[in-house]
Amino acid sequence: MQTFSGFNLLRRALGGHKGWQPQWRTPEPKAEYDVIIVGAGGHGLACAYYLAKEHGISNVAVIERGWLGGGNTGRNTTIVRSNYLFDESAALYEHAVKLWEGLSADLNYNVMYSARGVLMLAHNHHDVQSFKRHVHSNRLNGVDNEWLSAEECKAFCPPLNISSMRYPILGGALQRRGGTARHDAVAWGFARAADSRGVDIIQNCEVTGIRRGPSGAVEGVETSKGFIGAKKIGVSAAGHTSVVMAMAGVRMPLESFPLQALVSEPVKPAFPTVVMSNTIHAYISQSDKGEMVIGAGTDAYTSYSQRGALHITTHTLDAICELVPQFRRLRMLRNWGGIVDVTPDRSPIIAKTPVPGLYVNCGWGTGGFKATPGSGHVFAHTIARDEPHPINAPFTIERFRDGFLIDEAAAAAVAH
Amino acid sequence: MSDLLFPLTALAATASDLPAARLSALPPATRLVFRGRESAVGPAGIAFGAELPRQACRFKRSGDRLAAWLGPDEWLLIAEDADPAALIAEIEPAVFGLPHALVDVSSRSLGIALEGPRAAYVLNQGCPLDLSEAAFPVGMVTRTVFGKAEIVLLRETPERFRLDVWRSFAPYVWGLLEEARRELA
Amino acid sequence: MLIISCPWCGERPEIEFVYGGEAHIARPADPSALSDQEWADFLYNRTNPKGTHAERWRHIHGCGRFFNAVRDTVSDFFVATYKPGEPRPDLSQDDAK
Amino acid sequence: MSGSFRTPSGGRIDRAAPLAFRFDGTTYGGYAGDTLASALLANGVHLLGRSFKYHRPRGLLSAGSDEPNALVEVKRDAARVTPNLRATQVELYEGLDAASQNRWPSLARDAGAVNDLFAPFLPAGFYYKTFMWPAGAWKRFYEPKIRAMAGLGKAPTLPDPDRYTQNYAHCDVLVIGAGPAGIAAALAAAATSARVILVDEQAELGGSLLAAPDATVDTKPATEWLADALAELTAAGVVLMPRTTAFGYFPHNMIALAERVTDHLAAPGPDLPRERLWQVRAGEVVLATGALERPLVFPENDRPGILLADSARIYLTRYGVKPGERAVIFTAGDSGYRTALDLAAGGVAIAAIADLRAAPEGEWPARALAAGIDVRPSTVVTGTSGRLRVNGVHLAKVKNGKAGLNEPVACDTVLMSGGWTPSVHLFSQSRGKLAWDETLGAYLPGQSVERERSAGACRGRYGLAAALADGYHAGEEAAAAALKGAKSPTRSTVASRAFGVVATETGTDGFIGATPHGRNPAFAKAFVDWQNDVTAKDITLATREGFRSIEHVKRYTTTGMATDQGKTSNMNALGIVSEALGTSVPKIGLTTFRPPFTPTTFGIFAGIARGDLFDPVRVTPIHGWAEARGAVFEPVSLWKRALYFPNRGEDMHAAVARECKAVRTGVGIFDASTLGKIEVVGADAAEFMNRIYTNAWTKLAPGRLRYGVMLREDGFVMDDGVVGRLAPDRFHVTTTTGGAARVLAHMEDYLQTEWPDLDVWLTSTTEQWAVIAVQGPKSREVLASLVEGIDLSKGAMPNMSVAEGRIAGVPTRLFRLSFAGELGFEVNVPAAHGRAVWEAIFKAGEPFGITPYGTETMHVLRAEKGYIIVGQETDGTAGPDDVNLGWAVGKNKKDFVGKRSLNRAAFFMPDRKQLVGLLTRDPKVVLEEGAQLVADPGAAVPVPMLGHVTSAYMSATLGRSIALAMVKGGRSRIGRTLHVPMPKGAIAVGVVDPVFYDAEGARLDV
Repeated sequence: MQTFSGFNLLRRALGGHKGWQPQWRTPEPKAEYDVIIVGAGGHGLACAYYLAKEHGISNVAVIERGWLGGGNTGRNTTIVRSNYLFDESAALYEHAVKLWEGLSADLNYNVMYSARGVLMLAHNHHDVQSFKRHVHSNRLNGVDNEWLSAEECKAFCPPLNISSMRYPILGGALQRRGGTARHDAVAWGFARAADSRGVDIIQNCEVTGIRRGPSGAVEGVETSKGFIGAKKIGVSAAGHTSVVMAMAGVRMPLESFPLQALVSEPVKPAFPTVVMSNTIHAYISQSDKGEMVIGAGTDAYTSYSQRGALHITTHTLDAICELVPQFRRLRMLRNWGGIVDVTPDRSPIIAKTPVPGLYVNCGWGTGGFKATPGSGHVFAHTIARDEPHPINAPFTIERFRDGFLIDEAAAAAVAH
Repeated sequence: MSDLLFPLTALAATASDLPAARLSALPPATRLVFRGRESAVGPAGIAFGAELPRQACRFKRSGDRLAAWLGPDEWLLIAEDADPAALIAEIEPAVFGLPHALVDVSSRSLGIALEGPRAAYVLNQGCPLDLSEAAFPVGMVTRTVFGKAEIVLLRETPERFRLDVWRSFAPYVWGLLEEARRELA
Repeated sequence: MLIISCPWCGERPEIEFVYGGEAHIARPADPSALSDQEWADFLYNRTNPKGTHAERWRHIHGCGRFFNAVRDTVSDFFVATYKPGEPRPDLSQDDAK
Repeated sequence: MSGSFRTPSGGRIDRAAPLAFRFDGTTYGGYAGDTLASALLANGVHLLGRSFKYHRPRGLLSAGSDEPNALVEVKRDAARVTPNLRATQVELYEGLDAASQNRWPSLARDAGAVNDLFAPFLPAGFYYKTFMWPAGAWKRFYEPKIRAMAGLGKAPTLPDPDRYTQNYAHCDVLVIGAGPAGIAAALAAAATSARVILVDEQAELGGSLLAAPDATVDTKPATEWLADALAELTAAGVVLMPRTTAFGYFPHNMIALAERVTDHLAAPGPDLPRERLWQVRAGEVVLATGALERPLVFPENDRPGILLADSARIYLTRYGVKPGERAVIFTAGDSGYRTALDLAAGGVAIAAIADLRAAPEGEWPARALAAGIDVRPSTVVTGTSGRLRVNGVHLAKVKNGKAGLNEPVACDTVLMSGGWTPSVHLFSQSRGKLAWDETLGAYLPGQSVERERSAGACRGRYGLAAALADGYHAGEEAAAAALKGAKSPTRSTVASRAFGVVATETGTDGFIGATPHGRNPAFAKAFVDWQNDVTAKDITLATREGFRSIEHVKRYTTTGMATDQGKTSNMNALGIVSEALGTSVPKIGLTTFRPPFTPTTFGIFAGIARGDLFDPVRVTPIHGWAEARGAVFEPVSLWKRALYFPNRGEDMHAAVARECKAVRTGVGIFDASTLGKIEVVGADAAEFMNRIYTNAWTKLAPGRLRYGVMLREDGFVMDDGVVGRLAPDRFHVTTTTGGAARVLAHMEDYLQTEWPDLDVWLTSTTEQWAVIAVQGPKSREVLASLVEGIDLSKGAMPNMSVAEGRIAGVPTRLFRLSFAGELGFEVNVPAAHGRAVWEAIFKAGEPFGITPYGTETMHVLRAEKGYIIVGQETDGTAGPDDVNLGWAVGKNKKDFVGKRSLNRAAFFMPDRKQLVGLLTRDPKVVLEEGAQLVADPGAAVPVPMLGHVTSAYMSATLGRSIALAMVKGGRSRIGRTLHVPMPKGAIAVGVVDPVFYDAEGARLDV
């Protein structure tokens, strides 16, 4: 792998940048792999990388229907945080944040992890209680999260409107280590690092079937490039998980919803942090390029159309314009949709499945990007050892059968 | 003295006079929700004094009685000058033993009238329906949305609409209508 | 904003409706007779197909009725809407538009 | 006040209406009908901006919405500042104040231009390869520097005072684009009974008809024909909407339009919205969006003075403005010739026409030669010179794909034409499939998905005659399709109409990619995406680094991601990728077109949803009284509820202590009107209640109340409330304030879809009833004087009973119950009378010291009694037993919603969180709600947590603090000590039974 550094950039510049090699190969699939990962998004590529790096399993293929990083990895609002309420979630997302903090160096790829803080706003008494519960729980779990008064919110993020609005801000929970990262670079960085360790990334190759042997265990995948054998298969297909798992005869507790996001035209730095408001359903940050990156909740109905309704966008932007009324004159540059799969408790599944040799990583809903390195890391462990890492042990499929839900959303439920 | 139109009273007193779309609060009325199975519908209409329309999204008026189809087993009955208890007492015996529910909702909502050549234009600033006369003729009624509120919308004449709005949502709907009318000044 | 054909009110805009999830998942007559896995299947597992999907909608800001629809989840075009209790229509030819 | 580049006559500007405007502080003159771009050009101002990355000086590239360079800030006043507006779309008005962006200290001397020197070190994606060392430097140093450099204009800093409105509209045929194809389509549709809307993004309808000086239609000059056609459309009732951009094509033929209402006015009225969002539901859509001229990618093609050829022609013919005095034309087709000839006629010297084609043929080259213009086939521009304005080019012959010797040619403007790219943005947004047309070298609309059709140049039908014919045909078809099944057309019958057009067409030749230049490709800056400073070599670098998908190339280089959304750059980028990979263009594919077509103001999406109209503000009938009394309110879902009623000088603590005391010792009055209410009526009402609630209802006698608990099907507590049985077939159900709509929907769902056989109906009565809680030992005495027909005595009306009668002359459903644990009543009266009854009760209570209280006191009082609040003690993860409601679960019931789920493993775990009370060692310390409980406050992080404080108050009644908590295995910990670790140290608490006051319920039994 060519080293990326300022020195090498200077050196290659003198040669007109002719010396740069491809960041990853474009291999044809081999007949068989030890592990096949279905889906070359951030999670799948990270899993392949950690399989090779930490478990010595490099005979791995990542199979991607389209182009790597082209799904939710390249369509999200890039927020990273770990201030989750329940121990299980906090451990998982904090694991990810710790990896984020060293990721650029680890991958030798600047993923621009920017710990500019994530501020979650409270607009009513219930929000205050809920966020304080988060703050206390996080502190005891070793996750940074602090309570700010409304005035402190304003001081931390001066563009915010805190008072002259329908739901005045009563305070907020700030995770200073939270922030954003450059989403495409995460996929590319993992792809390059995985490729350099021998992982085959096979793009434009659609999985059309999962072959199971007489014992029921997986034998490989049927693809648009033919059959590819595999001892183990990890499904990391985001919105399409139900479709892929159905190929192995597994019904999932998942529904796939459109999730929209949008950016404004680029402007000079005007918004210093990430602000989220669950009560009025919007979140906003400013990218390094200067665009305001804005998102909200999912559309109401399941869909694979990768687009959503205009009325969702209007509600998102009326909320943003309440929070930051001076942004009314900014203009939307791009609006797009992704497909997110959502579990009944809105927490992910990273687990073995009833099918031997088949593993699944799904159900991240609207929050998968932030978990990318942590998710890939524990998923690799689960596949390599055929047993979960302690961090993802609670995130089974069976938790629904047995009632052990990890329901962060319900815990932040609407007020009395 | 009861302020029967609260919280619209003060707003209605200061409504700007725009003939293109005149806005007014309607006087209090008796409102009943009638729900039930087919066998009870006919008798209920006879007792009420206005037939309960079977055609979807239509209302029938007879004198001061108005019966509006809201759903396949749901009608809103409006009587301008009647005591709710007395009206219930007139209807219940006619449907005694027949599967139905009759509930007094007289206080639940307030009536708003919007009238004028630009009434449909004003409504379309919050209501997503096609309000052309071909698509929403006189005699049509439906629940629908207006901005972020639900309303019952009736077309009484080509240029006159009646809105029935849950009481606590009335200031919001009124405020939205006033904003929508502003450009007509 | 989709146009949805309510079986009672006709074509109406999406914002008058709420989505009700997958259709034809009847609540078991005797839940206590079910194993935990069977109950979990009823409660949580969903087909979530990429393609035609039978689903429930409620015309909540209209006639208030629940009804069923078949929609192509790739194009978001409806193939049919029908009243509850009616069987899923046979749609051998796929002309979702 | 005519600028030096204004022609003496011609154009569509109003020379009788001169206007003064400012740009970067300098005052210039223009005319009504000018854009800011044309007016500046008329004044010889070409330098209008700086590029994003290298801060290179930039001028106009185009005359329309595809403009990537000339982005300006327009300022009306301190609060009305709009960044990033295209000068090409800003209409001039008297006093317009515009400024350039992304430069410091001035446009001509911009410090950021130093970046251009470092350009060799800043290739595509350079930032992914560096700034990683030392650790932490990215956040502290590099990122702030990069962020400060990035971005174009400045975001406004004051709240926008302008209004924005939204309209829904419906039509049979929506025609998008009012060029010749669109006008013809509208004419055809207007000849039927169809409702037609015609929109165009420009200030004036007409498109290319406005710049066709030589063309005639039906023997009339193009502009005259246009005026007649518009008059015909108006007469036919067609809605004509100029300044309206169709920016989004949403499912089921929902088209979003942005109408700019006042930006072009010098003094807009305060009642007009600045912009309107139109959400148009169209039966059929005709896309007549035209085509965009493509730039050519050659070294230093970005200097001010280098324009698209047809744009230059538009400046001349529509605005009477010359782009320069001496032009070099660089063209891949006939368009460059047309520009050359029109400009020559307008007095611009044409230094040369460099034509990429080896053997240009046809009428246009012939006419150029006849006009004495130096036409050079097989010739390219290999470089340009000039600092803030182009002052010369190098031309070279191309042989075997290679550029030969350079010849310098002086000029002050370069006009380029790479051919035309059909505008398929909206078609693509509609999910229509694009098809590559090899002959035209363009993507054209293929298979449609929505009910739309394209017409004219946007589907490759170039030229006036073709556009008119194609447009008319599309309009006829659209109207027929839209009206199919409707009543037969009432106006004239549909008949084809032919247009007699005399115009010279410009053919279909063009070029995609980078032109040959013979220079070191590693160092030549041939721009593909002007605004984002993406050059041809950036794109080849990306392909060399393995970015082979066009989406990867786009994201790695940022080509096509500027505010012009790739309108000028996408096809050329594709051509360069195609050449670099040796793959044909259609095999590479296209990036996805996403809304909006052009950047669209946030304000129109928000519309009038701001302040009190952001969400409905729901108030109870008693709100006015509370407001007058000085209550402090809190938002609870959409409602505003009185939190407490301070006396003069009281803080919340004091007020709540006083209010609590009043209820415990005298009488208090509380507005509970926001409680959800549902009337459940029908012969099967009790059976329905049995199925929905955990409780058993069959034996509840009419006239009695019962506290009901409702689960979700997954077994978790969903809602609770007191239910009254008024008659065997009638229940008055109450729900939590926030749960009202959710509970009704939940009930309707089961009733309609699972149990349609039950004879029972639900009606929301939340707003029918005002609810006045009169609570405290003296409540009976207060009400006694007001009720008629109700015996309030203990024997006649015990706790948890309901009676109907009248109060203060108004019909009431009088509940005897208490959420405070006292003798108490909830007076339900029709909402219209709520205020009057409240006032009557208050008056009657004054001799008893009746005290109004708010939600905070209500919370304290119920907590003293250990009553839960769903959503506070429960959080969606609690089962009924967890919150001590096991008693409310009908053990003998075979089934109810949620019952089966309670029989799962998780509900039998010994460490389930259970509701308990907490008493701090120090009675003055009030715990913080949300604080965690631990066994060992000294444990290392992560500290094992046992639960959390759900409610905590100072209890005036008990003279100490109390708290409720959900604690793992809580009931078994009663009597033990736990700790609440706070940042300043742990607080020891004793775990106790959650009922703090009157555990035996004696106070209710009076």
